[in-house]
Amino acid sequence: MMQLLNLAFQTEATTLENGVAQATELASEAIQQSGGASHLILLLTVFVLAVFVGVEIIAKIPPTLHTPLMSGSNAISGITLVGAILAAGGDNGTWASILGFSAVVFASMNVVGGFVVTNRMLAMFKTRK
Amino acid sequence: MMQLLNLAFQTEATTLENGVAQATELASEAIQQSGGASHLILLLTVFVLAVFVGVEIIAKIPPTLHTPLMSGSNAISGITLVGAILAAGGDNGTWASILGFSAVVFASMNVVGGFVVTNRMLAMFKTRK
Amino acid sequence: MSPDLIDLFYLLAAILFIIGLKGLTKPRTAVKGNLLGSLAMLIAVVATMLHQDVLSVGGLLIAMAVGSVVGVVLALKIEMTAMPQLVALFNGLGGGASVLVAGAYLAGKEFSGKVASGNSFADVLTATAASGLIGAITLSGSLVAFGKLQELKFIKDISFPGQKLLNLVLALASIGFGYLVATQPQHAELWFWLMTITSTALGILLVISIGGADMPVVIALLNSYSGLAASATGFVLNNNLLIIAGSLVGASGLILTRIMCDAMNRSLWAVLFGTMQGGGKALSADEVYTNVKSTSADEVAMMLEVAQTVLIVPGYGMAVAQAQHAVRDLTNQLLGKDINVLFGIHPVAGRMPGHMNVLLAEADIDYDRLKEMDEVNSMMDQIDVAIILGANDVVNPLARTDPDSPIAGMPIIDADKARTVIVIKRSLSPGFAGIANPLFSADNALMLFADGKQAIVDINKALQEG
Amino acid sequence: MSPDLIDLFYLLAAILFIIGLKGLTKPRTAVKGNLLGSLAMLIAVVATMLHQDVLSVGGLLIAMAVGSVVGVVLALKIEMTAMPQLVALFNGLGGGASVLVAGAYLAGKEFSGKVASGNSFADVLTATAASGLIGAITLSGSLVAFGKLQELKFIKDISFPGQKLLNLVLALASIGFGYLVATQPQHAELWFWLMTITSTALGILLVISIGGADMPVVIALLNSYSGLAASATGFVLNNNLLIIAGSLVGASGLILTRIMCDAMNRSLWAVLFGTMQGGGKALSADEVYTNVKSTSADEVAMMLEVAQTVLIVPGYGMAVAQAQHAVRDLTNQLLGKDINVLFGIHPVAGRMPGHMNVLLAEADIDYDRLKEMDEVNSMMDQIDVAIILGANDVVNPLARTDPDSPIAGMPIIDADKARTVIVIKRSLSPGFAGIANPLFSADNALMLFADGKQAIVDINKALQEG
Ligand SMILES: NC(=O)c1ccc[n+]([C@@H]2O[C@H](COP(=O)([O-])OP(=O)(O)OC[C@H]3O[C@@H](n4cnc5c(N)ncnc54)[C@H](OP(=O)(O)O)[C@@H]3O)[C@@H](O)[C@H]2O)c1
Ligand SMILES: NC(=O)c1ccc[n+]([C@@H]2O[C@H](COP(=O)([O-])OP(=O)(O)OC[C@H]3O[C@@H](n4cnc5c(N)ncnc54)[C@H](OP(=O)(O)O)[C@@H]3O)[C@@H](O)[C@H]2O)c1
Repeated sequence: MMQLLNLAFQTEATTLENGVAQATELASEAIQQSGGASHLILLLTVFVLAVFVGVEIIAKIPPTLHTPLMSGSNAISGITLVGAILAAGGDNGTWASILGFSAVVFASMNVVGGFVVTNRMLAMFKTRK
Repeated sequence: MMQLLNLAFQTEATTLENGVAQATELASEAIQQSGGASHLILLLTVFVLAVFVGVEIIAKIPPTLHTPLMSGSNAISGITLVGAILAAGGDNGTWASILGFSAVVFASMNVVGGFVVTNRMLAMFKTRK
Repeated sequence: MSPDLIDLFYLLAAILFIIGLKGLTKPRTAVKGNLLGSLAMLIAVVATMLHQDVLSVGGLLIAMAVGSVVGVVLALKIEMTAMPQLVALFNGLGGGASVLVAGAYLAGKEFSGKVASGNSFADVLTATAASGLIGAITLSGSLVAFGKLQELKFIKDISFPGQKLLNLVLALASIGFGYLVATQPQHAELWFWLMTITSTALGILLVISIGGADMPVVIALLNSYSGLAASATGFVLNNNLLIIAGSLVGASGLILTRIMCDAMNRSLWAVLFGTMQGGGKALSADEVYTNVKSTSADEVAMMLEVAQTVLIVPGYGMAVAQAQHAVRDLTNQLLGKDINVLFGIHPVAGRMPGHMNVLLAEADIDYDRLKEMDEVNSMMDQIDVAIILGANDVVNPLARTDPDSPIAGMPIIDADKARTVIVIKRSLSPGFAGIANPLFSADNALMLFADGKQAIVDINKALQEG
Repeated sequence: MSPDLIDLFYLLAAILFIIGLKGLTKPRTAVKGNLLGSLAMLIAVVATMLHQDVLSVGGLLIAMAVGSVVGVVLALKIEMTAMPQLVALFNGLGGGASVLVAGAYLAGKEFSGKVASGNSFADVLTATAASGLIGAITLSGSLVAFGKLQELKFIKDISFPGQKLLNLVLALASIGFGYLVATQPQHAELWFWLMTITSTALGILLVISIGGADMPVVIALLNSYSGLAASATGFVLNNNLLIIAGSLVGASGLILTRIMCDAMNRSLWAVLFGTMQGGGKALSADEVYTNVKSTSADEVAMMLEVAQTVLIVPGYGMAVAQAQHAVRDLTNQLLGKDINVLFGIHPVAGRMPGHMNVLLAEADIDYDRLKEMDEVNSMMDQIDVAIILGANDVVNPLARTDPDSPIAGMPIIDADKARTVIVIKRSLSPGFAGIANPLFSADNALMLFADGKQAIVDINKALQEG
């Protein structure tokens, strides 16, 4: 536990420039030392669990729905849009903003187009009830 | 981002006594401010995902296996043993240790007994192949 | 071991728990699933022992050894018929452990350090309260369930006026104390133990008024609770393995509860808040048993000789009498005489789901002869002789006819629709649900009063001689 | 909005994604599932817009509006037959977005601050590299798949000696650059874009040599990749919604890929590394089509008049000709004459799974008449007339007989075993797999050379008049 304190006090010495990064580092180490899992491992855990959920959910799907599922889950994978918004929205200079905004355009095409085309496909089945 | 730095520097002022706790607090806030989810919410996320996994997995189980499943998952719920070990193993004073050690005994009965009895039940089915 | 490494092992354990639990849902993979689960537990425990905060490894090993030995002995020595109560007992211990861990956290140094720092950490305290509350209900509720299944004398189906009100008061008090735990860190320990007392009482009262026939459902539900308690403990200790394993069990227990309720055609609500006591007193035994005819092993043997298809409906009595091997011999002999033998397995026959399957498998009876309730019911008109072997509630026609009966709505095996019904039991005493059974005085029914095993052995002998 | 609140909304969105995806797996809940997914996305986007780091909301709204409008227009204007390539296109855009986000992260201030601090953060950089690598493969691979499905002229099935070696080199180079990204933060941007180039090339080469018939599988796989790329982006940005949604898609895409491979009786390995090109050149058209007999609509009508059971096997040609409404009319007329009509639906008939179901449902054809391949094959001896309507590969007997054929091992509809086979197509040109079909010169087969819709309309007219 002493280590943790030391780390906390060390921040005093850091310059403003790199203090942000160091504080974050410190942060995750502090949590970790206090008995909890490190941030990265928690993210990894979330990943693994979500994979299990995905696998279990898709296990039995009729062939008819393969295409709508493909296109619907494709739309969901457009969730990168969230990342794109964060990348484009921040104050990060021209180059990063260009990349970010292109990402926003791409991702929103993927998301919106994906959901609409899925809905259109599924509408074909509706007569069947 | 400045907030984060301020938080980091504040630790300087804390006394040794409560520094540990404060540093941990600081820690989670730091991660959070830097754009990531707070620790608590990550834990919550893990919880929710695991619930989904549990629900999906059990969805179709034949009656014959109800009892072994019950007893097997009961053994798994004895995972509190890990918590009990942490509680008993630390340097926490007599009262906490008594509680911790009782917890270890209880939980290990649950775990070991649970797995053994499940195995015994399942062994009955083995002739069936 | 570095904390990161420990956490990776925890993640591995979590994955193994998931795969193991998945294995437990299929007959072919169940044994392996259980072993994977225990492997995961081993990994988790070893990794934890290597944690830097764990100092007294020796003492811990002793404590674990004590617990393990008791657990193993109980698990191996207990009779098959007593397994359900054993599961209830283990389950209660798990809940108890959650209470103790939460209590130990409040008594520990990390906590007092946090309190001294004056920071708010209501989230952790909420989890602590949840762990204690759910754990205590699990503990006391499971012990009562244990007592009921073990048929301990001092535990009866207790219900008294104002019970629901008292339950409500206890629940509110527990939640209130829990709120105080979360909001008044200085006195958290006091409030915590007060909360434990009220929720222990709540657990007792909730379960004590539930009809015995509903116990398996209650155990599944309490099992789910013990998972949730472990999960809450995980939030307290900031440990994601506890959270994952706990919520896996919590969710699967809940689903299992629903599946079992569906099988008994009862709503969870009805199970928990006892429509079981509902309605006026059912018909008394004297009213029902006006027309009981008894028979002998020789007579039964003669009827079997001329039958084409025989259905055996086993129940709890077969388990008590350990008659399964005798049943196997009888089956083989009848098959030798070209008489078809089938078994009608009710989903809740016996004292645990799958109880009959386990016993018959133990006696090496061909699995293909075991038919599920629906299948058997659809072919009941082809059954010449139905032998009810120590079953009672699962063939009680009142379930179909009397909406006030405690088993109303439970699907039963319609053995009363077979041409002839032979009921083997020791007396006219009721089964688990405690009600009389009109089947015993039906026109096509004959009682063979004897111990289940002896009766079958006698019939077998008579067949051989006849 | 406070970060905690945003994260709670993210969690809500994650839950809705899961429920939505689950909905997509059942016909009855699919529409709702898709709507739930889009609701989740809306929640996620709105919550993100309220994040404290997001400054230029106006610009973002414009960018999103542009993307959305293009997406909607494409989605609504595209013909049904072109949907698979549209999905491929969207998928590629998603992968591209992942590359760009990772690139933007490396160009941004947070990153330069971290580099200046001199701390190691190889974990985040590894995720960045993964996001770029997988994203680039997804982007280029999907675009090639799009081109192949769209039958763009300049994209051919390219394969050249040493291709596998080149792939290997590109793969190793990409991984090597990725390693440099993770270990040399100072030059991370340079290595990152070099890596993007090599992995883009890799994506192109991997997909360009895959046979067109395997495209649906490839798209499902690339879909899985785009999910994994999103998930990696989540690790970069420390955002668990991206991680969850991405890995959901990653896992489900992988499972779907396996399911589709199973349906085509091919291993994923064979799909990816082209046993499709294997073996010597198959029989040429001249060798196969020695015995082709053609027929007319009137003749077909006469044969139908005397049939008891008619099987219609639709294929891609029915989609091209938009013949489904004419088919409905024919079906109704035959049913009016007490002739039984069935449809044999091959799982990969058309250009996307479920393609035929969609079209026939659109034309209001009774769902019960649609039979799956296995069912139809088991009753082929009762079929008097089988009408092959614009199908080719899915009824090609070479799949059964010629182990060197590109479709070897794919289960087919055994239409050649019907009493009489009528093949409606415009010429003898091959189908998707590009191979000749011996069915067309079988003794019991007659060709009706015409556009699919016109042919059916003509038969219908002949039936009415006859
Ligand atoms: N399977 C589960 O999950 C489970 C769990 C808990 C409770 N339950 C409940 O338990 C009941 C199960 O129904 P069931 O028909 O199997 O059993 P039951 O209704 O409990 O009846 C068992 C019968 O067996 C007879 N018996 C006891 N010992 C015997 C012996 N040595 N030889 C011959 N007969 C003997 C008893 O009558 P005598 O004393 O006259 O011999 C008794 O009537 C249901 O109410 C069910 O809801 C089920
Ligand atoms: N379903 C999927 O998921 C999917 C996706 C991608 C690829 N594939 C592959 O696509 C193939 C599907 O097999 P399939 O039998 O459905 O189609 P196919 O093998 O591609 O054959 C289609 C046939 O339709 C004929 N046709 C085209 N336009 C027509 C029109 N207007 N009127 C009448 N006939 C017309 C063509 O012959 P003419 O030009 O002589 O008329 C062609 O031979 C398989 O190889 C499969 O692996 C499937």
